Formats: sequence, structure tokens, C-alpha cells
Amino acid sequence: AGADSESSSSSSSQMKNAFSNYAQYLNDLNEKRERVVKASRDITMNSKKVIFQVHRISKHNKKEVLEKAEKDLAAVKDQHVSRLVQELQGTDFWKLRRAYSPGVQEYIEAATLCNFCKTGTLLILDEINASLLPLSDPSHEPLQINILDYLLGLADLTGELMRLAIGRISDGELEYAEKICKFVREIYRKLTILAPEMDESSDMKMKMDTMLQSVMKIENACFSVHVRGSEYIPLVGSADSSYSLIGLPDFEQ
Amino acid sequence: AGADSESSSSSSSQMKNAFSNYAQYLNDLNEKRERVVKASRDITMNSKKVIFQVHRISKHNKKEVLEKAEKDLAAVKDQHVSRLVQELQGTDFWKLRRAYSPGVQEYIEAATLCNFCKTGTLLILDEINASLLPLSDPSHEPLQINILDYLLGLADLTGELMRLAIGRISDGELEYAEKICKFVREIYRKLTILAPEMDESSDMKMKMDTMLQSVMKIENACFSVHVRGSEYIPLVGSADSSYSLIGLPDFEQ
Amino acid sequence: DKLEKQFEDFRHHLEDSGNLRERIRAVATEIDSTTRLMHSSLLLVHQTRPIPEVLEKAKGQIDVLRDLFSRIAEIIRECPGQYYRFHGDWRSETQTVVSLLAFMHWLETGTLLLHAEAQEKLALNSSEFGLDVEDYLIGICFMSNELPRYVVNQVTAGDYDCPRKVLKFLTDLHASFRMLNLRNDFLRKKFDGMKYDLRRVEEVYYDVKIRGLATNGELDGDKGIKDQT
Amino acid sequence: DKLEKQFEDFRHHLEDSGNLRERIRAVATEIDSTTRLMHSSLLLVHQTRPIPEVLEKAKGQIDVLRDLFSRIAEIIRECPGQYYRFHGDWRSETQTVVSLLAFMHWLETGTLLLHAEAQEKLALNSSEFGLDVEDYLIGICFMSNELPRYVVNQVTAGDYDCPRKVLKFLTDLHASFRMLNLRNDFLRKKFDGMKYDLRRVEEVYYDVKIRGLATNGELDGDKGIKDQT
Amino acid sequence: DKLEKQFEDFRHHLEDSGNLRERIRAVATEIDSTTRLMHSSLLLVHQTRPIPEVLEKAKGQIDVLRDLFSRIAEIIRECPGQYYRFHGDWRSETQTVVSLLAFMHWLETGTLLLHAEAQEKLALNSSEFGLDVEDYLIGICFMSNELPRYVVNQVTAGDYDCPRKVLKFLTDLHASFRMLNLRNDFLRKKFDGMKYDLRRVEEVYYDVKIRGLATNGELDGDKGIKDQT
Amino acid sequence: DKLEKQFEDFRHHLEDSGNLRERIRAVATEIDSTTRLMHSSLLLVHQTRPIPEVLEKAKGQIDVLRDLFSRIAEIIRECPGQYYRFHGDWRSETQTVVSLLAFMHWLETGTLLLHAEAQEKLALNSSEFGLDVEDYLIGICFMSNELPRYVVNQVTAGDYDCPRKVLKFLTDLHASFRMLNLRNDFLRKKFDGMKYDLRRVEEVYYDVKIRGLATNGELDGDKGIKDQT
Amino acid sequence: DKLEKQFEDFRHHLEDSGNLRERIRAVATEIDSTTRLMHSSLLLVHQTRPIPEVLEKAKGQIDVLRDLFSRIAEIIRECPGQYYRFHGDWRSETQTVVSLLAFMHWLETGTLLLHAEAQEKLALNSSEFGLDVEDYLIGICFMSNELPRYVVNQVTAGDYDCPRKVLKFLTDLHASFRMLNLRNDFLRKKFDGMKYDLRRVEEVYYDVKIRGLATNGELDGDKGIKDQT
Amino acid sequence: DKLEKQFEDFRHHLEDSGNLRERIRAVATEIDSTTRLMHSSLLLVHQTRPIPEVLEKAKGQIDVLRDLFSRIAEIIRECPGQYYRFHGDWRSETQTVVSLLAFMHWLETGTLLLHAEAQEKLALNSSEFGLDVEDYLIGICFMSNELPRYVVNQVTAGDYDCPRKVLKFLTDLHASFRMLNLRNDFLRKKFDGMKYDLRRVEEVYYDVKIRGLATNGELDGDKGIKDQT
Ligand SMILES: [Mn+2]
Ligand SMILES: [Mn+2]
Repeated sequence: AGADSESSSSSSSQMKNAFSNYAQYLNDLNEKRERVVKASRDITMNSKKVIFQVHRISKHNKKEVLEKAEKDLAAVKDQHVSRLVQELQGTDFWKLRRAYSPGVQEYIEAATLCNFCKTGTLLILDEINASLLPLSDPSHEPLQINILDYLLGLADLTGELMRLAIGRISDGELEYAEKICKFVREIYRKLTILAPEMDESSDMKMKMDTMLQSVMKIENACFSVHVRGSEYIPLVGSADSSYSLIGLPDFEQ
Repeated sequence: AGADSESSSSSSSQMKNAFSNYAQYLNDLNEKRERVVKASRDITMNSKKVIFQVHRISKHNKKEVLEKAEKDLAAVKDQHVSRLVQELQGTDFWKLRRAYSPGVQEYIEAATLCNFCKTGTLLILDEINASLLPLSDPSHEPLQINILDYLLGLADLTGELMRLAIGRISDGELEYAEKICKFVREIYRKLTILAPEMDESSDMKMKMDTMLQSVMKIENACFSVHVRGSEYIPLVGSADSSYSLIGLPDFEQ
Repeated sequence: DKLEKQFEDFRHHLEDSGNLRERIRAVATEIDSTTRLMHSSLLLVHQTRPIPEVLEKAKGQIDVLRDLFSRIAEIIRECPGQYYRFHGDWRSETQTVVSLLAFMHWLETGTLLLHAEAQEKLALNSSEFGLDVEDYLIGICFMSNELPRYVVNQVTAGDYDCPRKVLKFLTDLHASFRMLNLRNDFLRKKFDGMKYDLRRVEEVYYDVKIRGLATNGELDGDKGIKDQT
Repeated sequence: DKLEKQFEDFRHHLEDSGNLRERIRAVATEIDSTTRLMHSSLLLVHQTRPIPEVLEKAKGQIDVLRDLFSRIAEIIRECPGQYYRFHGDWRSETQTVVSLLAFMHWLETGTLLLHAEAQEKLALNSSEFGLDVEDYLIGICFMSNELPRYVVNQVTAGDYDCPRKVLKFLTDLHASFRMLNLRNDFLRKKFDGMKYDLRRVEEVYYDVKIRGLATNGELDGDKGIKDQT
Repeated sequence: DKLEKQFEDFRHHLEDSGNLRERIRAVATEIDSTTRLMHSSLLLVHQTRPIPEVLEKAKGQIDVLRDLFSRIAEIIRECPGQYYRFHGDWRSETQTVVSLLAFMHWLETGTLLLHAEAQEKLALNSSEFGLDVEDYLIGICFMSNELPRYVVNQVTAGDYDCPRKVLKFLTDLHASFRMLNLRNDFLRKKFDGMKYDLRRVEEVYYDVKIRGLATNGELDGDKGIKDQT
Repeated sequence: DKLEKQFEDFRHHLEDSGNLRERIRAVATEIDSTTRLMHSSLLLVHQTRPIPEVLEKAKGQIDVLRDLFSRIAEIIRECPGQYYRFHGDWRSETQTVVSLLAFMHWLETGTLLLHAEAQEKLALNSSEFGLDVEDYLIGICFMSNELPRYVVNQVTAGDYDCPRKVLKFLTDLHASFRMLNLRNDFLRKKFDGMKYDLRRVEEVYYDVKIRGLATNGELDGDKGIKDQT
Repeated sequence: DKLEKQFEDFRHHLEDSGNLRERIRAVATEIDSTTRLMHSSLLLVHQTRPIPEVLEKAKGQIDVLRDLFSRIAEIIRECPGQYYRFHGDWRSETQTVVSLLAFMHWLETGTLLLHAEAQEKLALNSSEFGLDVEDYLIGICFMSNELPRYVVNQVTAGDYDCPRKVLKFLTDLHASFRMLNLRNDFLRKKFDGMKYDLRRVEEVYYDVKIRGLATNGELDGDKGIKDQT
Repeated sequence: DKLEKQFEDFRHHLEDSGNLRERIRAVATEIDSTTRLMHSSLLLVHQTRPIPEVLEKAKGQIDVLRDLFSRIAEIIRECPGQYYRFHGDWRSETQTVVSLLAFMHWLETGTLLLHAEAQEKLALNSSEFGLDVEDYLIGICFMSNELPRYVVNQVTAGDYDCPRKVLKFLTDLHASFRMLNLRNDFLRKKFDGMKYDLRRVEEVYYDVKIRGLATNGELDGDKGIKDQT
């Protein structure tokens, strides 16, 4: 019985030892996750500020507003996205994806929004990833945003573009709004094909519904302006060169 | 324009015609479904009565109780299950399964319960289906209960067996309860393998959980009687020939 | 013993039907991919591309669909009488197919794709492997959901006669559906949704009419959506 | 243009990973079937069949499992670094595997199957394709859920020493788990459930003890569940 | 003994009220079918068919309703004082009946169908088997929900005076409802919804007015919707 | 005008029934307080205070209850035929009253308080303002829930005859309930719970029996719980 | 003993705070009635009654409100430091009060009722019993919801300058709110709704502008809504 | 201008309270960690380790708690009168603290930790930053939930006098709680749960008593749980 008692208590202490290893593993992992989550939150917060800044755009201040937005965006990348580089080496890139994905998506949203306002085109993932290369020193694998986060960010972009379009219509820039409308429709069309193929596609499915709502909000706004505009023309004639569909002064300046 | 108007109104009347066909189809289908649902309800109600009857069993009245139950069960088959025969020809057997499945499951429950009480064994599907053959006249395909409904009925059977076991324990028939316990465990074990392979297995998954609860209730009851019984023996000695674990008079007579 | 034998038989049976189901699901997934391609092409209609161009690409997929359905039919032929046992495994995809075919048909002809016509397009055959009537009807409801968006975008693109035509079509369709005695099920729910489409199209027509933009084609003398193509 | 190219590339990428996922899921389904067979054999332990006999059949499946895991490892080798991208596709099955192996191990030795031992049994290798620690821990929680039922049935079968042993084991296990700093996640929830197992075993031990049925083995001088075999 | 006797009595009592409830539900289902027919006919009003024609068909069903309600009354007469015990079994159908009758009455006269008038139309009698006041009020709320759609379609059809009349009617109705001190229940929720109807009608009136389409009939000197027929 | 007059009437009507409801709720709240006092007194039975002493205090409240019910009856008399309109406002309290009265009655006589006796105790009258049968039955179920605890505590206090008596009583009661064809509602759920009470009492009876502690009074020749006092 | 004494104290404590809460709720209910009266009066603004007349009746209630708030303040004074313990019991009513006062203030002056002004009107005092900032902000959001309807009805009644003024006001208000860093709570949700009010007012302004109906008052040089009265 | 100034102020106000809330939450999280350590130590009592040893480790954490509460108090001192505005941010942690302190106190003395004593232990002060009475009561309910398990394990370990003592304690505690007029809230729900603890302890006492294991100490002459240590 003495031997048994020993073996039992030794098996019990073996268990304790093993569990202190597991505890160490979990603590390390949790701390790393905590750091990644914090970085992600900072990326989110600051990307949101960039988006906010873009929405300050008006007919007359485009250049200044976008310059500031781009400067801020670069700061987000250098100060916060960079924090992810050493954390996401090896399998951690995928293991901790949930922890950083919200931040990265918001960053994508901000980056693609800025780029659209500037160039009217979609910033592609390769370009974004190229811009991240300088963040890594040679000893690390470079941080490369994955397709899924890029697409999820793109889905949210359409919501911001909807707000932008509504704002532009208020500001009289109907053609700009129509350009947005086309662009967003095209993204929606592209994602229609890709969405169901994505990992854990249920998130994306919800985003697709929201995206369709956004597309339709833009379309309805364009419709509204169009039918209202149809009444305008007979009144003032097309000779009016200062023609603006709404032409409100820019309150937001 | 006249021709167009004609073609339009003719297309509109074509649509109306087509829809009156669809309406006819849906009405026929709904009426048939209604009849099947009614038959299913009657089967359920009367099968439940059979089950109720079985639960009136006690140490002393076994034979009479079971004879009555079997007679009633035969009546369910002849009067109500028979009503399904001409309705479920061809593809309707599967199309209307939802409409009759509850009744058939309850019938399975009643039939297997009776059979277990009488023989202590499981009534198999082939035997049940053989007993249904006389219901069909030669012009019809015979009605053959499908595996899924059989298995679903079996899952419910364990709930009834649990009640039976508890009742038997109250009545002092501990060995009978233990026999039930073994039987139910075996069914549970068998279904563990089959359940996930079944069509629409989520229903069955829930039933499996309930079944495990039932198994454990029987086990706990047996445990309870066992440890209580352990106290009994030292008190009265094993010489007591009228030994009964509880030995309550049978109130339910 | 016979008990063991029974459960052994059951296991084989369920494995067999499990395999069958998997094969069906594989085809259904392909149907899904195909309809996504078609849908994506058809979405161009909202960007007011010429209808024939829009339809062309989508039409190219109908052959693919026909082939896929024939593959399901073949699988089902292995288990006669069990069409409805496995129906759930392809029905939602089929409803989408119907909605797309019906939308295309309406764009082309201004009329409703009938059940028989839908079967024909898919080379289905009621006596063997047909198109379930309820799936057809649900698909039609889905199609109706597309119309308000279409009308809005057409008006924006300057087609002021579109609301009138669509309103006429939807009103007739809605009235036809009201002839059906629907149970309290999925189809009923979808049909209940159609009234919001109708209301939205009425509002668009109202917006156009009140601004004097609608051409004065009478609702009765409708010439169909096809005229515009 | 580059936009089209990007989305085209994406489609290929997603199709590839979709295929990979499907191949993994197929293996995971096989793991599931295997564990169901094992589980079904192990359930005989509640009918107090001799443990060696019960274990024998279940042990026969370990080789199968080992093989299945090596197949997943092979698939994952095609996409280095993406172990955790697809982890969700086999983790729930893996947790079940751990719970069964740990239950068998405990029946045999009366001790806890450690993480390293579990990897060994499955011929896994932390540096290449290892057993995730959290999956291991969740599997252990599942195993704990089996114990109350086991104790009840053992007592019914006349083994009055079993509750004491199991209580000792569970108490130690529970204390070990408390060393972990758990986040508010699935593992935490499963661990929280372990206290009900502990409580139930305490109650069974109480029922046995109060009736003087328990042998007077001291809790400290526990000799392990293995003795009974 | 007394105990047995009591439970025997209870069994009869419960069976009797079960039967009664079933008979009531059967009639309620018939009321439901009838109102669906009426509703179908009335929907034509949105397609601007002449009101008398639309009303004629719907009116034909009032006799049927009267008969059905008399059958419920008869059943209730079997259990004096228990009207409200079974009230839940026919109330939702009754609310629909009220909404249809009130809509028809408004189309014909431009005025609100009063509670007493509704009872009269259905040949009900407060002292025996009356129309519950809350059911009446809920029915009126349902009717109000139809008005925005009606106004939109009337304007589309060129009746520019309709919004003014409806606005006047709804404003008065809304003000009348505001006099009531509603509890926080279903009726309150329905009434809260009425303000959206009001707002929509105001918007249509605005659309008409701003375009100078409104006739200059004063809101005060309203002569009722009936004029238009 | 008539419209205004109608809504004025409605306002009065709704205010009146609102007030009525409030008055009823106020009385119901008092019933609640009274039953809580009674319940508090009766709980001492578990601490094995002599039954007469325990009952005395509780009995003192019956007059209060009678008075409170007569106040509700009076209120209801103001709106003849509307008993069931307001029934929901006092029913849960009434069920508690029944459960307490029945428990007291059983402690005193060992028999079930019949519906008629309950009405009598509360001075109710079926023809005017009676005790709803379902409320009575639910109250009885609540009473049954107290019995296992009572039995356990009585045995602890040395009353070994109690389990036999309670078992007999509960068995008969359970059998009586089984005669009823219950709908799938609250009452059914409560009744389903009764079987656990029965099982627990059986266990205690068994515990006492095997120790030879039970007196050999036959279950059939039960002389009521009152003997023990 | 001490235990009894403690629970005796608690009983008093809980009863006291229960009473306090009830007294507060009673006053809150009165606030609710008063605001409903005010709201009813203010609704006439949509029927374009002259603003001074509309305001007069509503203003008469401010004294009542002041009195009611002083009663809550008095109650709260009995339990210093516990303002926020009971805050939930009057906050929703207070938000409504703010929305009405702010609407009235805006009708009169064309400017936003500031927090300090709101406190003043209600004779509240931040240092003793103040108006919670979040309640104030939520009330302002509620007020904004009324403005689109007001604008529509004003234009209908021929006041073409109203949209410009309201648009200026709402734009400024919206910009001010955007300065705040709102948590993801009720206030944030209410604020998010404000942008729809803004959009609707923009549309009306546009409608008026394109018809040359808008006066050419500059948006910057706004002179307040009061001019129109 | 004033508007801008006001919203600037609000921004500061909202940010300040956001920061404050975050600081409180940080301390609350530390309290949570500390109580988890204490709880872990106290759990050993179920393994029948000597009470003084068990308590020693847990007691070591009380200083830590005291310090943490003083930090919250300090934060709250920055916003006088707003204790209850932020109360929700630390109350659940406080309830756990109370439950642990009360359990320790009971193990040591066999008596209930009074509210004043709890405050003392945590160096709190009603006049500045006290322990909310409801939090105290909820904590006591949580403690009661631990007792059945404790009793079961004590009996298993051979302490047959424990059930009697605990039963006496719980009965008194339950009776004390019944004096309180609880609202229908969280505390009420927790208190309702206490009756299950009581019932379970009664059952254990019954088990011990019926087997003649209970010592014949009278319930009245209880000398506290402390004796056993
Ligand atoms: Mn965004
Ligand atoms: Mn059953």
C-alpha cells in the first residue's frame, strides 16, 4: 500500500507539473492575445478617425482633407499596424486572427476609402501588402494581410461609401454620387461570387445583406435626386451654368 | 398597339389559367395532407392510450393488462393506421412524411412497449411491417414504415421504459427494473452509432440527449434502491421469503 | 441474432442514403455556383446595360443547369419513389434557379415564366423528375423582390414608363397568387412579402406620376416590358 | 486590369482553400465515425463488463485514428503555417478523441492522460502537427462528465470503493484546472461544468459512506482505479 | 367517494369547455376565410376601380359574417358569464372584421364607422353578445394602416383631392384616440403605429400641395370621401 | 358630434375598467401579503412545532382572506358577466390561497380539501363569484410540492408513521388527477411535477420501513394525518 | 440579538427605499400625464395653428412640471448621495420633458435650449438636484425627430422659409453632437437616427428651392424660427 | 458661441466619466482575481482539511481587498454623490467578496457575518463609501449556496453533528430573510434559491438522524460550527 500511495501521489504530482506547463502556455498565449487585441483596438480607433476625417470632405476642400487623411493613415500603419509584426509570426498569424481581424478590417476600410476618394479606384490587396513590407525588419517574416480580412474590410467600405454618397448629394455633387453608386454596385457584384466561398462565410453573409441595403440606399438617393431634378429643369432652364442639384452652402466646413 | 394589348391581356389570362391549375394542385395536396394529419393525430391519441394502459401494469395483473393493451393496439392499426394506406402511394410516402410521422412514431412506441413487456425483447421493424401487410388490398403498394420513423419511435420508447422502470421499482420489482435498464442501455448504445447518420439528424440528436437522461434516471433509481437495499438486509435478514424491496400494495389497481 | 442483424441492416441502409445525399449535395453546390455566376451577370441590369447583352451571358449557363438537374434526376432514379426524401437537399437552390429564369424571362417578354415553361427550360419532366410546384412559386416570390430595385434604377436611367409596366405586372401577379389557398408556411411568408414589393413600386410610380414624368400609357393598354429592349 | 485580376486570383485562392477544407472535413467525418464506434464499445463499461474486455475493442481503433490524423497532417503540410486557419474543421472531433483516450487511460491506470501522452498515442508531434492544448483540456472536461454515471453504475454493481477513488481523482483534476487562468470562453464553460461532476460524485460517495458501505480506504492512500480491473 | 366524484365532475367540466373551445375555433376559422375573400375584393380599390363596384362584392359577405357571429353568440349562451373566458379564441378575427367594415364604411361615407354601427352591421347586441370595445379600437387602427397606400394610389390615378380628405379624417381620428388613456398594451402599440400613417398622408398632401395640384378645398369644409364615387 | 361622443364614452369606459383593474390589483396585493403571513406561520411545521399551534395562527387569517375575496366579488358585481375579463388579475394569488388552505386542511384532517369546501372556507359561491376549477387544481399541485419536505422533517423529528399516511394520500391524489384529460398548459406542467413528490415520499417510506420503524398501520385503513397531533 | 436587530434594520431600510421609490414613481407618473397634455397641445402646430396660441397652453404646464420636479428633488433630499440610485425611475419621463421644452423653445426662439436653460426652466440646480447630461442629450434627439414632420406641414401651409431655418438649425445641432465621443449605448442609437431627420429636411428644402419658393435669406444669417410667428 | 461651448463641456464631461468608469473597472478586475485566489483556498474545506489551515491562506487576501476597495472609494470621492451612478461597475465583484468573507466568518464562529462586520473587515464606512445593503444580502445568499455541499462532505468525513448545526443556522437565516419585504428583483430570486439549500440540508440531517448517527445535541443548544475545528 505504501508503494501504491507513492505512485498515486507521484501521479498526482505529475499531473500538477503538467498543469503548470499548461498554465504557462495559456498565460503566454493570453498575454500575447491581449497585446494583439490592444493593437487591434488602437488600429480600429485611429482608422475610424481617418474615416471621420474623409467624411469632412466637401466640394471645395477635397485636397486638404484627403492629404490630412492620408497622413493620419500612414501614422496608423507606422504606429499601430507595425505592432502586429513580431506578434504574428508562424502559426500565430492564423491562430490569433480573431484578435486582430477587426482592426485590420477597419484599416482596410480606411485605406480603401482614402484611395477611392483620391483616385476613384479600388486599392488592391497587393498594394496594401507592399506598403506593409517596410514595417518588418529582415529577421521577421513580413506581415501580409490575408484575403479574408481584406474582403471583410471591403464589405464595410460600402457602408462608408453610402454615407459619402449621401453627403455628396447634399453637397450637390450628383455625378460624384453616381460614380460611387457604380463603384459600390461593382464591388457588390464581385463579392456576390466570392462571399459564399470564404472561410466562416456566415459573417460575410450578414455583411452582404447590409451591403445590399447600402447599395439600395445610394440608388434610392440617386433616384430621389433624379426625379426631383426633373422638376428643376423646366423652372430654371438648362442655361443656368451654376446649375447644382441642391447647391447648399457647405455647413461642415 | 391593339395587338400588343391583346397579347398582354392574353398573357395575363394565361397566367390566371396557370394559377388556377396551381391552386387546384395546392388544394388537392392540402386536403390530402389534412386527411393524413387527422389520421396521424388519431393514431397518436390512441397509441398514447395503449401506452397509458401498459403503465397500469403491476406485479399481479400483468397478463390482463397486456392482453387489453394488445387488443387496443390492434384496433389502432386496423382503424387508423389503415387510413394511411391509400394516401401514401408513390412519392407521397416521402412527401407527406412530416404529416404522418408523429403518429407512426407513437404507434412504434406503443407496439414496441407492449412487445417488450410481453417478451422482454425488441420488436423489429420487419415484424411491424409484416403486420401491416394485411391492411393493403392488392391494388395498392403495401404501407411500410420507414427506418427513420422506426428509430425515432424507438428513441421515445426509452422514455416510457424509464417510467415503467420507476413504477416497477415502487412496486418492488427490482430485477424487472434492472432488466429494463440493460435493455434501454443497449438501445441507447445502438442508436449512438446510427443517430448521426439519419436524415435531418438534429431532431434525433435532441432525442438522444433525452434518452441519455432517461437511461441515467433508471440507473440512478437502481442505484438508490441498491444502496437503500443494502441497509435492509442486515435488519430483516435474507430469510424473509416475502422479501420485497419496497413492497407497497398496488394502489393503481 | 435478428436484433443485431436489424441494426446492421439499418447501418448499411443509412450509409447508402447518406452517400446518395452527399452526391446530391455535391451537384446542388454546383447549381449554387452556377446561379451565383448568373446572378452576378444579371445584376448588370441595374447598371442599365442593354438587356440583350445582360441576358446573353446568363443564358449561357442554362445548359449547365440543365445538365446539373439531369444529374440529380439520375441519382434519384437509383431510389425510386424517394424524390421527396431528398428534396430538401436541392430545393433552396432550385428556388433560386426559378427566380433567375423568371427574371430573365420577364426582362425578355414582360410576362411571367409559367411552371411548364420553367420545366421545359430545365428539360425536366413532371412524370419522372419534375419541378415541385411550391418551389416554383417560392422562386417567383424571390423574383418579385428584385423588381422594386429594378424600377428605381430604370427611372434614374430615364425610363419613366417602367414603373407603370412593372406595377401592372406585379398587380396581376399578386392577384394571381391571392387565388391560392396558402398554408401558414414558408411560401405564405414569402408571398406576404410580395405586398411590400407592390407597395414600393406603387410609390415609385407615384413619384414619377406626380412629377408628370410618366408617359400617358394607360395601365390597361400595357405593352409589356419587352418593348424597351 | 489589375482589379479583375485580383478578384480572379481571389477566386482561385478561395476555391483552393475550399477544396482543402473539404478534404479535411472528409477525414474529420471519418474520425467522427471512428470515435462513435469507440464510444459505443466503451459504453459497455456501464454494464460492468470487465474493463480489459471493454478496452480491447476500443483500443483497436486507435491505429485508425492515428492514421486519420496523419492524413490531416499531410493535407495541412500543403499550406504551411495555416494549421490554425483550418483548425476549426477538426477540433471538435479531436476533443472527442481526447476525451475517449483519457477515459480509457483512466480506466486502465487510474491516472490522467497527459497532453504529451495523448500526442504520443496519436503519433502527433508538436513541432509539426500537434495537439492543441486547449483542445486537450476541453477533451479532459468531457471525460470528467462521464465519471458520475460510471460511479453510480459501479456502486449498483457492488463496487463500493469506486466513489472514493473517483472523488480523489476528480478533486485533484479540478484543483489542477484551477491553476489555469481561463478566459471567458468555451473551455471556461466546460470547466465550470466540471464542478457539477465533482458535486455528484461527492453525493454518491456520501450515499455509500453514510450507509457504511464504503470500505475504509483513506482518501490519501488512494490506490487508483486500476486495482479494480 | 366524494374525492372520486369531484374529479369525475372535473373531467366532465374540462371536456365540456374543451369542446366548446373547439366549436368556437371552428367558427373563427370560417370568419377568417370570409374576411380573406372580402379583403381580396377590397384590394381592387387600389387599382382605382369604381368604389361602388368594389364595395358590392365585399358587402355580399356581411350576411355571412352576421351568421357566423350569431353562431358564436349561441355557443357562448351555453355558458352564461363566460364570454371573456373564451374571448381570446375569436378576438383577432373580430378585429379584422372591424377593420374591413370600417374601411368599407369610410369609402362609402367618408366617416368613421361607430362602435354602435359596427354592432348593428353584425347584428350584435351589447347586452347579450357585444363587440368588445378594445377589439373595435384595434380594428380601427388596422383600417388606418390601409389609408396611406390608398392615398398614394388615388393620387397616381389623378385624384388630387383625396389626400386632403384623408388627412382631415386621420387627423380627427388620431385626435380622438389621443383622448383615450391607453394602457401599455397591444392597443397602445397599434395606436402608436397610427402616427406613421398620419405622417405618410401628410407627406402625400405636401407633395400634391407643393406642386399646386391640390384643389383649394379647405380642410375645414371637408365633404367626405363619398363625393368622389 | 357622434364621433366625439363615442370617444368620450370610450374614455369613460377605459378609465372605468382601468380603475376596476386597479382596485382588483390592490386587493390581490393584500391577498398576497396575507398569504405570505400564513405561509410564514405554516413553515414552522417543518420545525416540528405542534400542528394545532401552527394552524392557529394561520387560521386567524382565513377571515381576512374571506373579506378580501368578498371585496373582489363586490367589484366584479359592478360589471356583470366580466369575471373572466379580469380573472388574470387575481388568479395567481388565488392559487396560492388554495394551496395553503388545502395544506392546512390536510394537516388537520388528513384529507383533500374539496373544491366545494374551499369555496365554503372563502365564503365563495359558484353561482355568483366562484373559485375557478383550474385555479383550484393548480393550488392543489402547489400543496403537493410541500409534502416531501414535510415528510422528511417529520421523520427527522421521530414521527415514523407520517410517510405511510402521506404516501397513501399522494397516491390517491395522483390517481385522481390522472383521470383528467389535461390540455398541454400550465396545469399539466404542474401536474407532471407531482410525480416527483410521489417518488420522494415513496423513498422516505421505504427508508422507514426497512428499519422496522414504520408502525404497521395499513395504508388502506388510514386514519388521517390528524392522529399525530 | 444582533442578527435579528440587523434584519429588523434591513426591513426598515428596504421598506423605506421601497416607499421612496413608490413616491418617486407616483410623481413620475404625474410628469408623464403632464407631458402628454403638453404634447397634445403642441401637436396642433402640425395643423398650423399660430405658434403663440399653441405655445400658450403648453407653457401653462411648465409650472406644474417645475412643481413635480421639486417634489422629486425633495424626496431625493431625504437620501443624500442616492440621486443615481433612483435615477432610472424618472429618467425616461425627464427625457420627454426635455424634448418638449426644447421644441417649444425652438419654436419661440429658433435656437437650441441649452442644458443650463433647461435646468432653469425646471428650477433645477446642478449642485443639488440637476438634470443629467445624457438625459438632456437624449431629449434633444427626440426633439429632432419632430422636425421633419413640422417642416412638411409648414410648407403645406405655405411657409416656404421654414425648411431653410430648420435645415440650418439641424445641421448645426448634428455637427455639435458629432463632437461628442459617444459610447455604444442608447444615446448613440438615438443620435444615429438624427441623420435621417437631417436628410428629410434637406429634401424639403430642395423641393422648395427648385421651385423658387424659398426666400433668399442666407442660411448663415438665420434670424430664428420666431420670425415667422 | 454658447452652443459650441456647451457641447465642448459635454465632451469633457463624457470623457471624464468614461475614464472614471475604466479606472473602476480595472480595480474591479483585480478584486475578481483576488476573490478567485481566496475561493481556491477555501475549496479545500470540502476536502476536510483543518479549518484553521484553510482560513489562514484566505485571510491573507483580506488586506488586498481592503486596499482595492479603498482605491474605488478614492475614485468615487472625485465625483461626490455619484456612488450609485457607477455602482453597477463593481457590485457583482462585491457580492462575491461578501459571500467569501461570510463563509470564512461562519467557518470560524458559526455565526452570520453582519453587515457592519463586513464593512469593518473591508475598512468601509457607510457615511463615505459603504457596502450597499442589497449587495450584502445577495452575497449572503451566495454563501448559503455553498452550505449543502459542505454538509455532505463533512458527513462523509464523519462529522455527524454538522448537519444539525448548519440546519439551525440556515433555518434562522432563512427566517430572517423572510422578514424582509423583497421586491421582485435579483435579490428576491437569489433568496428564493435559498430554500433549496435549506431543503438539501434538511435531507442530509434526515439521513443522519434516521440512521442514528446524529449526536443528540439539541437544535436549541447549538454551540456553533466553530466547536468542530
Ligand atoms: Mn465603418
Ligand atoms: Mn411517449
